[in-house]
Amino acid sequence: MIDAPRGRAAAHSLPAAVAILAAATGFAATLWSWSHGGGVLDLPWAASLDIRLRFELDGLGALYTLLATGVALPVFVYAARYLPAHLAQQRRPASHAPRFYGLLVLFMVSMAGLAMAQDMVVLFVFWDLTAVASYFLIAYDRHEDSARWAALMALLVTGVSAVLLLIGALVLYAEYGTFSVPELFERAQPGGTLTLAGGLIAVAALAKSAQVPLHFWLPRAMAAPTPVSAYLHSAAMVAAGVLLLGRLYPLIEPSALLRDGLLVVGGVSIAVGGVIALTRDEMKQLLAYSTFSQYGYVVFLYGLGGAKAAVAAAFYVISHALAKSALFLTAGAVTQATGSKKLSEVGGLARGLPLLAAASAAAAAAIVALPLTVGFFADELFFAAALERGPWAAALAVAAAGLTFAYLGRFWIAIFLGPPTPSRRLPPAMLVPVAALGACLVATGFWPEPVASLAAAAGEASVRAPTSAAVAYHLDARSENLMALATWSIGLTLLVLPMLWRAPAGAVARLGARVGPERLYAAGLRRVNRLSDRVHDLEVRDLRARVAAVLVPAGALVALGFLATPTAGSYRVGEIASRDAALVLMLALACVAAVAATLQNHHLTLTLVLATLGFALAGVYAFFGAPDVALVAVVVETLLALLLFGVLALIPAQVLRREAEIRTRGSRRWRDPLIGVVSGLFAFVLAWGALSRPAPERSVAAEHIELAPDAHAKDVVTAILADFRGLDTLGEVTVVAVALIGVVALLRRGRLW
Amino acid sequence: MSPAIPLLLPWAAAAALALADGQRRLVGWLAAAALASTFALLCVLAGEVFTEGPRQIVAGDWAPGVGIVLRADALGALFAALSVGVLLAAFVHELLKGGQGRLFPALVLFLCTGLVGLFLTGDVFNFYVFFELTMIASYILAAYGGQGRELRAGFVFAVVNLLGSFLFLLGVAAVYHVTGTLEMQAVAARIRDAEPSAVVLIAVFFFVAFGVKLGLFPFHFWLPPVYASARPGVAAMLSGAVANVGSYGLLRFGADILPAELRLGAGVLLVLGTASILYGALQAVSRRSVSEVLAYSAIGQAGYVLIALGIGGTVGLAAAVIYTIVNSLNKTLLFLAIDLRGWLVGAAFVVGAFSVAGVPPTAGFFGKLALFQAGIDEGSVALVALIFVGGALSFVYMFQIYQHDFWRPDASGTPPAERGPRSSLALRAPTFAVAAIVVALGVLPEPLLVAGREAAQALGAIAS
Amino acid sequence: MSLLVQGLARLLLAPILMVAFAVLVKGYADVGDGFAAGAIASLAILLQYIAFGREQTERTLAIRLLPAAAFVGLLSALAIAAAPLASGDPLLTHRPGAGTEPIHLGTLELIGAFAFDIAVFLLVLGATLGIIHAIAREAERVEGIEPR
Amino acid sequence: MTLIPALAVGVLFGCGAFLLLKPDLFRIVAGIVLVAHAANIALISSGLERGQSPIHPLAEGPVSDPLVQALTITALVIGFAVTALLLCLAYGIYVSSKTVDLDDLSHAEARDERELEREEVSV
Repeated sequence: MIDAPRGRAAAHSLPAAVAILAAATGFAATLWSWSHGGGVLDLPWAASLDIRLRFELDGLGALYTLLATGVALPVFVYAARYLPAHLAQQRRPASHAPRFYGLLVLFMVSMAGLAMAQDMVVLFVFWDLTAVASYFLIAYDRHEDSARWAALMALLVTGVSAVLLLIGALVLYAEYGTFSVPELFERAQPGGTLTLAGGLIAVAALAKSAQVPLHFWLPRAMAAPTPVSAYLHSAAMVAAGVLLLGRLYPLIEPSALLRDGLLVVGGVSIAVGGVIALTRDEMKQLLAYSTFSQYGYVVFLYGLGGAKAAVAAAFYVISHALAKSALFLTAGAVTQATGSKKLSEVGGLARGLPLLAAASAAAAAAIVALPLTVGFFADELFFAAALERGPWAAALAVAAAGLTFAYLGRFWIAIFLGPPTPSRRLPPAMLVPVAALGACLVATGFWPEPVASLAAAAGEASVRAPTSAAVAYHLDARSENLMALATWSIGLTLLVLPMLWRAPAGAVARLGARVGPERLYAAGLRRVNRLSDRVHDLEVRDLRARVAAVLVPAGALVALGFLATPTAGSYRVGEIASRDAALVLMLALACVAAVAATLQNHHLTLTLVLATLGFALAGVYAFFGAPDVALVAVVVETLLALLLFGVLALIPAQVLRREAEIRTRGSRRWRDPLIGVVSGLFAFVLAWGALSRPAPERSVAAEHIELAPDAHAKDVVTAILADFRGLDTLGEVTVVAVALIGVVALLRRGRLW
Repeated sequence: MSPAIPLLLPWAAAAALALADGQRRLVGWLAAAALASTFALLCVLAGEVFTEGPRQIVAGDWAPGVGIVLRADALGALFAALSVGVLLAAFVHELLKGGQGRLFPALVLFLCTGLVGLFLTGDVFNFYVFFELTMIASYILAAYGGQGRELRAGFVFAVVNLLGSFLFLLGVAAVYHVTGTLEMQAVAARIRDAEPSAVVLIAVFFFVAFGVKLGLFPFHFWLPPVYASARPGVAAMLSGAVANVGSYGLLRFGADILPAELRLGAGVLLVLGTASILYGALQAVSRRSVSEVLAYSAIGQAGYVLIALGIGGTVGLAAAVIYTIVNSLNKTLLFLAIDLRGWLVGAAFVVGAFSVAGVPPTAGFFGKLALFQAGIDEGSVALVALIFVGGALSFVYMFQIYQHDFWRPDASGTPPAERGPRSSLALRAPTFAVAAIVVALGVLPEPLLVAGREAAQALGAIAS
Repeated sequence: MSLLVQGLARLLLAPILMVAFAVLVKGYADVGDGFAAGAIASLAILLQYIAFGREQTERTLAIRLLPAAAFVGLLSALAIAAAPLASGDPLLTHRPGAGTEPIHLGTLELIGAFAFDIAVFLLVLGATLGIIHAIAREAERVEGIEPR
Repeated sequence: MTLIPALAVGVLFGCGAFLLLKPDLFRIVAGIVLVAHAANIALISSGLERGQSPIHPLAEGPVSDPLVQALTITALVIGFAVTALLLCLAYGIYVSSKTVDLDDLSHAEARDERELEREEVSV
């Protein structure tokens, strides 16, 4: 099962090699550049919006870029062995492999871009790119319902909340006129705007870091293949949230409100994540709850405020990223070796997989802060920062770390101790990455300076002031050490006496499942869909109602316009001379014909009434001193009447008779005439209002009359039609030609003859 | 370059090709060539306009107003180039798919003529003529070759939009009476001194006419059946090119000719825009077919344009222009992707989906950005919240339907969008081209932003 | 009845076409234009359809060619409109220019706009006839299926 | 003479709108014809002068506005073209569905929709 057929090798190995090479090059380049003092890349991008592609490899940038590329390396190596087996297991073609590596590399690059971006909009772009990459990676097994559900959830939670970051950036831009992060730091003044923008940014960051109450997408995202989970939980995506907090810390820190908010959210996340992690049986689920609990530490640290906390946060991120990716890869390897995903179904693997056991022991030890791993120093800094805030924070920190000790201890013991379950051998490519990460954790436990200096530099980037992180083992009774001891004893107690927590933790988990935010999300999505269906039932599907939906609002708008402007003196009757009698008479005849048309049921009489109306209007044109119009009106009306007769003759008489005998019923009997009256009224108001006020200036028509001789025409109207406004005529006859096309398209399938 | 050339070229090509059998490949490709050269000419014209200022000629060499003015300013040239580009992509798509009717190429060219004419004319009545030319070609295209469903949709389309057209014509008559001219610049200058009560009503009539065209709530009820039943290429033309007439009309007649009335009605615009956004997005959420989702989404997107217009100012107007461009590209891309099968089709569709949701690196991101910026400039929390909620709903509806159609295996084990034979690469090419443009404008947004700004500034030019 | 109609139709054809022609050529001096002329001429031919039926009327080649002529008319109208572009003038610039005396044929003045009007005439005549033809064919189809 | 043409516009438009609300395709076409007529009257009466026909040589006195006449002719022709098309569309609907009644057609549309809506959207 582990070894993929030979033919697939090419499709796997080339993209995998490229991805591994990319990660290695990225890591080496970052390391080299960082050791040579970092650097700035500044390119113009969207000048109209004042956006520049500005990247800077400062402490924070170096930290997260090194993480993104450094953790990618073992993860990609692991994936190169994992993915062929995964695809083979699902009977999927090897052609699905390249996109996996492509997305992983995109994920890595966008994380690195995010780490170094120094422009709010560019930050947002990379921020969203990580969401895009994670969306497709979570849904890599897209034929599975759980993967699709998880992907949509991750996208909706992180993608929608990301918009808040954009809004925050725009609010800051409106206030301070820049998107540039360093300039913003210089210009920003504590106050309402900054708190608002900082709050929006913080919400986006917390959603990304899966903090309560927007944490629920993270455990679901476990539907992704193991390498994705390992990467997403340690160095990318979730780390992006705290990266943003660190990057924009000067915008958030000034507000005590926001700091307290971070404390609360971080604290609650630690507790909820830890307690639920205790109760999980599925390995990846346990680790997922652990992740957001651990990032709760970091958020909590940022909430504490100050340089020390910022350094501690950065330090914590490094140690957690290394350790958590190792633990995820362990879980994946265990599943590969035993075929089981649950803690209760495995055990005693230390004998068969000693290397894995040792490496994951180092990783677990790092997270629970045992000495000789880098995690010890992480917790030391954490405790120190908490102590500075006060005894309650210190107590909280100890309790949290104790909880972590308990569930990770349970994780490791359940897998590697106890009665052994049968297991397969694992290829070295799946073990070496875990071992390398474990070795790294131990090595930095002896030699923490590189990590410490990186964390110090990152903290400096966050608080814009020099910081230091002096870490060392002290064999004395300082409070950090005492707190560590307390942590271990709490953890051991919980581990040895599960009855202490089993009932309450189970209750919390059940409560979360019943009324937690995930339930709210699912219910909300269902509600929106149902509401959409309900609204759709109201959608108008009848032409009459569609027409009424134009006429009635138009009437309402006309009424609004009528009320909004002064009307005194703007409507005039105008004088009616006796020579206009014929014109008035013709207009009256036209009106009578129009009313008659509404009363006709039979189609032939309707046609006759329409023809009468048309000819009456031809008379009107004649009396308006417009013989040309009258002539055209007469021929047009004749043609139209004949056309109507012709088409009606094609339809069987009984069809038309049935239609003629239909009587309007119900509310339509008063509604339709009312709409008619309203429509007539607003057309009338417009016409009257406009006609009451002729233009005071000389009209173009007067110029037309004067210029007609220049156009060699006596009839000014013809001159206008063929010369002054020849383009209108050209357009008009084209409409006639298109109507011909339409008629032959409908009746003759497009044949002109 | 004279604005007359890109107008006359498709016109003559349409007249000539109407005589030929459009089912023949050669005729189709000639029409595509005509569209492509029109598009190229318009791009050159737009380039000239953007660098050297508006181009104006008067037909017949008369004084402006006596003869009809053809005036290519930044807004008009931009919209013309955009719409013809959309027509080109959609037409080539239909051409490669085959099965179009005999007169289809000529109809599309007539549609192109109408669009170019109405974007480049500087005369109110001439606008109406080209407007009718555009619409009559659209009615026929919507119903063309169809049975029951398409014909019904075409009839509904025609009746409701004709009503809108005649409301516009009533407005034009009133404009002439109160100003004594039809030339847009002169109208804009003279209408300021006209009786406000009459001018407000004219503005209302214009608004309703363009609201119908754009598919704004509550004038939108004709739109869903038309977009959902038309063949994808035609739906792309209607939503990507013809719908631009509505935004253009609102921009030109609102911001340019009747700016005072636009300000007066800003409240109404914001209310109707809000209603459109929420109604369209909400309707789109649970629709079962992509074309229906896109139809309702179009209503919502029209609301954003209206909101931007209601906010006004250079920022608001630029946002309206940018959003119209983005929306037109999105809709074209998504409609064209509907009936394609094969490699990268899902990718093209998802580019469109991200663009609708405003996710970088797509053009849609800068549309969203411009909108938010306009909302924040206005200082309105409610507007920003509205755009946020609308955007959140667009995530829901675009990705629900995307996952349903492209990912979710049905009983036979394949997703709906993978059933049926693969489309040829050539057939997929126009869609990929539009997708590439959407991504390119997301990566290099400067042209889009400059276009929006220049067009918005051109609007102020007439009024001042 | 039908004999009477046929006789009348034959009698009226020439006069109606004359009227159409007059409306066309006198358009510049008096009431009328290309559109009206085209529509009047098409009425004359419609009368022949009614009197003699479709097949007999369409025996004349000229009539069969008319719908196509609509687009020829449109093309020539466009050509006339676009011709001034060649000499650098805007479209639809009138020939001869203002102030110069056009060539006279009797009382008829030969000007560019007149050619434009002829093209319009051709288009309108062709288009109306095309529509009439389509409906006449449809009527035959309907009678073929469901005799009434 | 401002009130009376305006009244005529109102009456014609109102009657047209009323006809558009009828269930019969052909009366809807008639409604569009009436609405078009209303617009034409509005056009012709929006002339700024009224008097003799605008044909040279002109006698003393006011001349009827030639521009609106030209516009009205254009609008009349366009109205004719779209009406012809609309009629054929209505006929086409009759041919395909054997009815000219909107209630039947709305039912058909609702049926098509229901067909589409049977399946639930699930991601």
